[in-house]
Amino acid sequence: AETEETVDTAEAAEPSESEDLVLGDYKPQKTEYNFYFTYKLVHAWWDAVGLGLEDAVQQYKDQGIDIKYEYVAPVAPDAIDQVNRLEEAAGRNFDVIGVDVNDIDIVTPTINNLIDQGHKIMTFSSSDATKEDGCERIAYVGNTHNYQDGYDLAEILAEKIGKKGQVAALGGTIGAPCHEDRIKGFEDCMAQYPDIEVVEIQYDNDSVEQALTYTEGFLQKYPDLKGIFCNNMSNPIGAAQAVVDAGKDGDITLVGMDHDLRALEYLRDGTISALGVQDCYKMGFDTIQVAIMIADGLEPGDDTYPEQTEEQTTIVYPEDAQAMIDKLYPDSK
Amino acid sequence: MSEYLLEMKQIVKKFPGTLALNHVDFNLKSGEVMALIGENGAGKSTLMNVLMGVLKPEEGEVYLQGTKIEIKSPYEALQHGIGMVPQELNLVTELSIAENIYLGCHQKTNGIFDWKKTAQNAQVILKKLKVDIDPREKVKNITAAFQELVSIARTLVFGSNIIILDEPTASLTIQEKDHLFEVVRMLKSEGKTIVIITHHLDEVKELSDRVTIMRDGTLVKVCQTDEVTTDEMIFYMANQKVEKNKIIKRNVSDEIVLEARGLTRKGEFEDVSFQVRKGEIFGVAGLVGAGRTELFSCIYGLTKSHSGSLYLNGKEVVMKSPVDAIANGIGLVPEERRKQGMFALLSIYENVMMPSYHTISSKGVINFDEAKKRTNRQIDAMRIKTPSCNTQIKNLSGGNQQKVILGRWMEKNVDILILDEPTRGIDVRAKGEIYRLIREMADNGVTVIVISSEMDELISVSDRIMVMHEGLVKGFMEPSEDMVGEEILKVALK
Amino acid sequence: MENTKKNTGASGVLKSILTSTAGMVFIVTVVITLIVHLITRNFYTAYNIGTFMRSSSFTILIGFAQTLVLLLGGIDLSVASMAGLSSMIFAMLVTLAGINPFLAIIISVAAGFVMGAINGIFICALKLTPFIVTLGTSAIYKGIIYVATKGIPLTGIPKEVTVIGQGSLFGVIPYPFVIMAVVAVILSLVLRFTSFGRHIYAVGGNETASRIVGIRADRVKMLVYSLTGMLSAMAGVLMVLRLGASQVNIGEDWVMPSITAGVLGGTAMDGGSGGMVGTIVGGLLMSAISFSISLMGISSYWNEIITGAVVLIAVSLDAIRRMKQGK
Amino acid sequence: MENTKKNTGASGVLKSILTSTAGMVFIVTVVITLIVHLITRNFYTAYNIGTFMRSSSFTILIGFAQTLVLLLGGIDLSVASMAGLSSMIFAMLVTLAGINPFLAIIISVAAGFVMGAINGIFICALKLTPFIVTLGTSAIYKGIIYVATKGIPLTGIPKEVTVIGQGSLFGVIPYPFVIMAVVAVILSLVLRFTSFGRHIYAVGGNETASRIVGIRADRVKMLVYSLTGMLSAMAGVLMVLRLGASQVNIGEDWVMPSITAGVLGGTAMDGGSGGMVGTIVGGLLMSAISFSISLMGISSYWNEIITGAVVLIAVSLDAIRRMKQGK
Ligand SMILES: Nc1ncnc2c1ncn2[C@@H]1O[C@H](COP(=O)(O)OP(=O)(O)OP(=O)(O)O)[C@@H](O)[C@H]1O
Ligand SMILES: Nc1ncnc2c1ncn2[C@@H]1O[C@H](COP(=O)(O)OP(=O)(O)OP(=O)(O)O)[C@@H](O)[C@H]1O
Ligand SMILES: [Mg+2]
Ligand SMILES: [Mg+2]
Repeated sequence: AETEETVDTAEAAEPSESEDLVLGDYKPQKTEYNFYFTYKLVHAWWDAVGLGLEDAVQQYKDQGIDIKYEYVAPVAPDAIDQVNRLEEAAGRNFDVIGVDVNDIDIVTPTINNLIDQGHKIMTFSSSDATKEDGCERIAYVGNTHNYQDGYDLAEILAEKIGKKGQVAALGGTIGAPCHEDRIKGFEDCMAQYPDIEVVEIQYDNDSVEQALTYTEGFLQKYPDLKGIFCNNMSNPIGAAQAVVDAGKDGDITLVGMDHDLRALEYLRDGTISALGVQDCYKMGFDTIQVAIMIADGLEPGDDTYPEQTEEQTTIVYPEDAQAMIDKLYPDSK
Repeated sequence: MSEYLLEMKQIVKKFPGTLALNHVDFNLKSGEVMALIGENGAGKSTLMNVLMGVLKPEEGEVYLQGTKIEIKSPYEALQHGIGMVPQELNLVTELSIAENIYLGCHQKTNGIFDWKKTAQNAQVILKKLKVDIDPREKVKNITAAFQELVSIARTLVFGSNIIILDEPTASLTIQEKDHLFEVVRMLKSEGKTIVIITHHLDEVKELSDRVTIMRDGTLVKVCQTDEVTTDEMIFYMANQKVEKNKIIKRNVSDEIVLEARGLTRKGEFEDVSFQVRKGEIFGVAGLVGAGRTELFSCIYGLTKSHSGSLYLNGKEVVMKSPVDAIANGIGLVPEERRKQGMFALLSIYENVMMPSYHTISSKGVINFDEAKKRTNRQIDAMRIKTPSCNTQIKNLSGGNQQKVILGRWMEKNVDILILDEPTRGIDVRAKGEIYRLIREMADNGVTVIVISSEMDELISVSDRIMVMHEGLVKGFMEPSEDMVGEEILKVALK
Repeated sequence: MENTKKNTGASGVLKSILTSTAGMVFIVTVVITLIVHLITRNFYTAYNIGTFMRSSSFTILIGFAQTLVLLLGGIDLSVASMAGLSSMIFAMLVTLAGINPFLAIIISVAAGFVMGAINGIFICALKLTPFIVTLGTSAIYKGIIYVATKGIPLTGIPKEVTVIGQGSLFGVIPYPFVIMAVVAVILSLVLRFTSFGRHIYAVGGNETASRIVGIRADRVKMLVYSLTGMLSAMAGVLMVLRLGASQVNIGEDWVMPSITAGVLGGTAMDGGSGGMVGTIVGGLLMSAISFSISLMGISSYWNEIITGAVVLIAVSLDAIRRMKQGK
Repeated sequence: MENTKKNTGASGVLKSILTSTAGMVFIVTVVITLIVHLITRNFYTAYNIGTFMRSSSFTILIGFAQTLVLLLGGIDLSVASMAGLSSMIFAMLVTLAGINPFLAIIISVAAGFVMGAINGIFICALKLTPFIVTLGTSAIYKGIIYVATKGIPLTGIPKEVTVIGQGSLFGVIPYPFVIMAVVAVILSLVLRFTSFGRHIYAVGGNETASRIVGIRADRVKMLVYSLTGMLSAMAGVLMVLRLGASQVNIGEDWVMPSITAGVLGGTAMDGGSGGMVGTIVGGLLMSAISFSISLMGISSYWNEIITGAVVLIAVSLDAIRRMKQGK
């Protein structure tokens, strides 16, 4: 039942520059595979990943290779729930289990435990747990540069405001690694500019309404505020809305992450200056290919697959926004 | 050593708008039965609640055997050997009868709650009271009267030296009363001191050694019981002469308004048939467990009958719910005032007008001036003791609450009014007023059905009495001047 | 509501403010905002008051929905999901089906009524605990949102209606606040002056007694749960109008605040007493807390502690006042 | 608990299963798992039953904590935060202060007791509504976790204690399940056979009545809230032992499930009736639902709908049974 659901989902979110992606040269050894993927939470971002998964599966199907997979997540992120899911999956004979690590310290012991029991575990999409973290997962396909993304966006923000003035940041969820990393990147970047003052960093819990309230507070307290750094898929929307409400669009530079439709619309209208869009589709597409190689017993290496992939983040500017909307959300208007 | 076992001195208790106790002195001698009497709202329960540590007085002191004590909670009262059966039923309904009896002093073996012993001992105590009921039954499954008996059984295990019974007889019939009195005498013979609050002056005469009389929050008289007559007691309580109830022969039309034919609800009542005429005061007598409440709850549409039929003015009717009953001009004053009768948090006028709101609304908006006007009319007519009609009903004394509930149906102008224990907990003067009101209504063509455990009440007020026992109709009687309660009992038990 | 009826004069009103839970909470709210204003010089500014009024309206509206049920002695854990599902229905009607947005508002608010009625049916016909029923339907309503939208936001709500969520009356009072105020007046009048309103108090206070006096308790309950659904839907749709788009998690976190607003305003959780004015005060306090935290620039780590502490302080002050009055 | 006392024989037990809410819920649970097993051939496998028992133990334990308070007619919204804060204290003691882990367990469980006692003090001394008190303290306890850890997880819990969370008795029954079972037995015995236990039912059933017979209701309540804190702490610490690390949001979502487990098990929310056996059954149903959804590979979008629907069906079946019995 799951796979069909994901297909429908995928139609809404077309890939960025990737619709011409084709499978690599590797010839799978079996004709049937069975995978289990669990990610952080039900969210449009992962729907885009799911689209990549499904496309790869379809392309294999044309080659006569039948891949069954489950792609599931809780409605709210929950590390304990993830551990339960992994343990339950381990009881069901999948060729490979993929996990988008909710919390490195909590989930790592379970991953190692299952590897010890002979299960093949990989990590994918947004969060890894690496060898340095003490995790023995076989490979990771997904975004590895949250810190860099934060840094790059901060750089753009700094340029845009002439490297001086007050800036504030919205930090998403306390303790979520990708959010914390981007904030770290932001802080490090801003530290180079003596004339830029980081006035406040607030965690909005991934709630648009909360981001809105915080931004209203920023606007209120810092009449000279020059820019706001947003670090996830939901807070650029709240921030943009507050800025528009206050009639300050144009005066305040906003940068943020991801390809939410509303964020893209704000980008198009110039309220947001830049969005870092990750290639979710490719992450999903590559995840299937790597999973097959893992299932076939291949070890990571130069001639097989990387132990940790580098997926791209593209910075999108207002002029690219409409094209992106048309591509990703063909149904909207 | 003081002459008294217990002394309460100069107790003052204020409630918003009421001075409930105005420098009251109260004392008890060891081993006596003290009757505490007074009209509704005189402050009897308040005084005892102060003694029990339920209420905190503004002023006053308590001495036990000459030493001053402070009682801040019922727990401390019990530590001092003072226990009470409160006026309102106060049992934990989800628990068994046996456990309720032993609630404060669990029966244990080796520190472990002993269920068997609890049940057995409870059985023994219930036997003493001649109550035949399975002590393992949950309290919520037994009727009010049985619950009262359970409350009384509880006093026996308190082991307290001073036992306060706040209107224990209000819902008992002659037989249970007799059992209760035996128990009281037995307790007395064991050296216990007993305070009994009651509105039945014959009980005061029969049982007590001394009597304390209160009026409007003040003490008016303390004396040996045999020094005062019943009439004097009434005079002290009411500060005026009160007319005795007389039996009045009334003329009733022949028009039958309500008729039951073979009404049955299994386990409650069976094959009940009777006819009630327009303007008749129809008494229903029976011992506890006779099924009277159940029968009329069913007629009122609260439960469904299993067989038989009901006719109103000659037409067969089916009451699916009280809404139907009310639409057919029937009203009910239920037996358990607090649980079924009143809206504790609402004001008096809302309690009175709740079923009549649609009659004083225009376009859905209630005319509250009218509501208050009508309520004040009832307050005057029934002499309800309250600061105003805005007062929350929960702040009234028990008897006054009952009058408010009665006022509800007086206001509603029903054709048939069912009163289940209408004078339970009501003082002598108010009782007389209620009887007068009942007669007045009946004279105006309202049919009044009075269910009561007080045989004297039925005899004095009814035109006809239906006697029930264990769910069966045992006979009909016409009261006469010289009729006594025992005659009804005989019919019931025959 | 209840407390004011005896005191008609100005001093009476003052006294009733000082002697009611809602009054105490109101005082705490005012004190907090004054302190914050003194420190930041930023609370009582036109812009801030505008945004404050706007954002508090939502908590208060959903608080009204919950208060109705609390008056019955019930609880509705599905207010947030009903708000979310109704707002999704509204957005779908407008953006996908292209229906006139005003008509869509009416349809989606009616849908909220139906959702509430479904709660009511379970609670009345099967005599089930409201807690468990609304927990179940809440999950179902929320699940429907996920299944229908796949988590993708619906944008493109026309400006002609978003002005309701985003604009202000005379450029001063935000429309959501106006709507909230109108609803408050209507509900208060209904509760106070109509039989239906009084019957809610009667059923909430003593259901058995209310049946005996001929109140159709089940009908009252059905209507209350339905109204709660309707009010929740209103809040949800208004949020879409305010955000200009519908997102899956609209109102997701509204359940606890809705109850808290009611309880802080003096509505008892076991039914039979309370009213809408209290809920406004309770909702204002909660919004004031989160606004103040934001204005003071307090670190997010301290948010929860401060919110919890202020709520506890407010109710404790009220408790101490009540004890002093010897109630 | 309560229902079985009259029926001692095996047929009596059977009858009491068929005529109690918990029994009905149990039947629904078994039916669901059987269906899932028939479809997936995967429910009743040794491995699966092991993980099922392990993960359900936590819901059940926290359900016990909540049930105690529900028996009083109260509610505790802070169970999750108390679990979280205690588990953080435990992890800090072990990883930062280097205290012996077994001693740390005792200290952190005692800390839970204190947190519960703080709830109790507000509720008893100030006579505040449990809902609002525990909502407030819940925010405070949770805030303390954020402030103390800044959201950073604490790792490095030694293997000698993590075996309690991760290992199994005879390699079959997970220790958390064993602990849950032991707690269940102790609590059931306390509730049934000690004055304290019976006083909980009395106070929950009718507080005034229990006071008048000399039960120190406030003392009973204080102890119950404290025990609830203690049990919550146990669940939290056990979760750390199971995960081998402490994380800010341990147990974050435990509040609603704890209440649901109790209510599904037949404990009334207005106090005075219910017991621990029911909570086990309620907790098992909820775990069975989420387990089954995962085993069946049902889309995440449908999760909520199915969970809500099963809960509603279970309670509705019970309601219909009760109506048929004419209760
Ligand atoms: N909690 C309360 N709040 C306000 N007033 C109260 C409260 N309790 C009692 N009163 C008032 O105190 C007075 C004395 O009441 P009390 O219950 O002691 O009377 P009583 O003598 O026991 O009457 P009854 O025979 O009707 O039981 C009454 O006027 C009553 O209205
Ligand atoms: N000895 C008994 N032991 C236990 N239950 C009894 C006994 N006698 C009668 N009952 C039950 O009590 C019910 C009658 O209750 P109830 O006491 O309400 O009758 P009543 O005539 O209205 O008396 P009252 O109005 O004095 O309470 C019957 O349904 C019957 O099952
Ligand atoms: Mg009294
Ligand atoms: Mg009766």
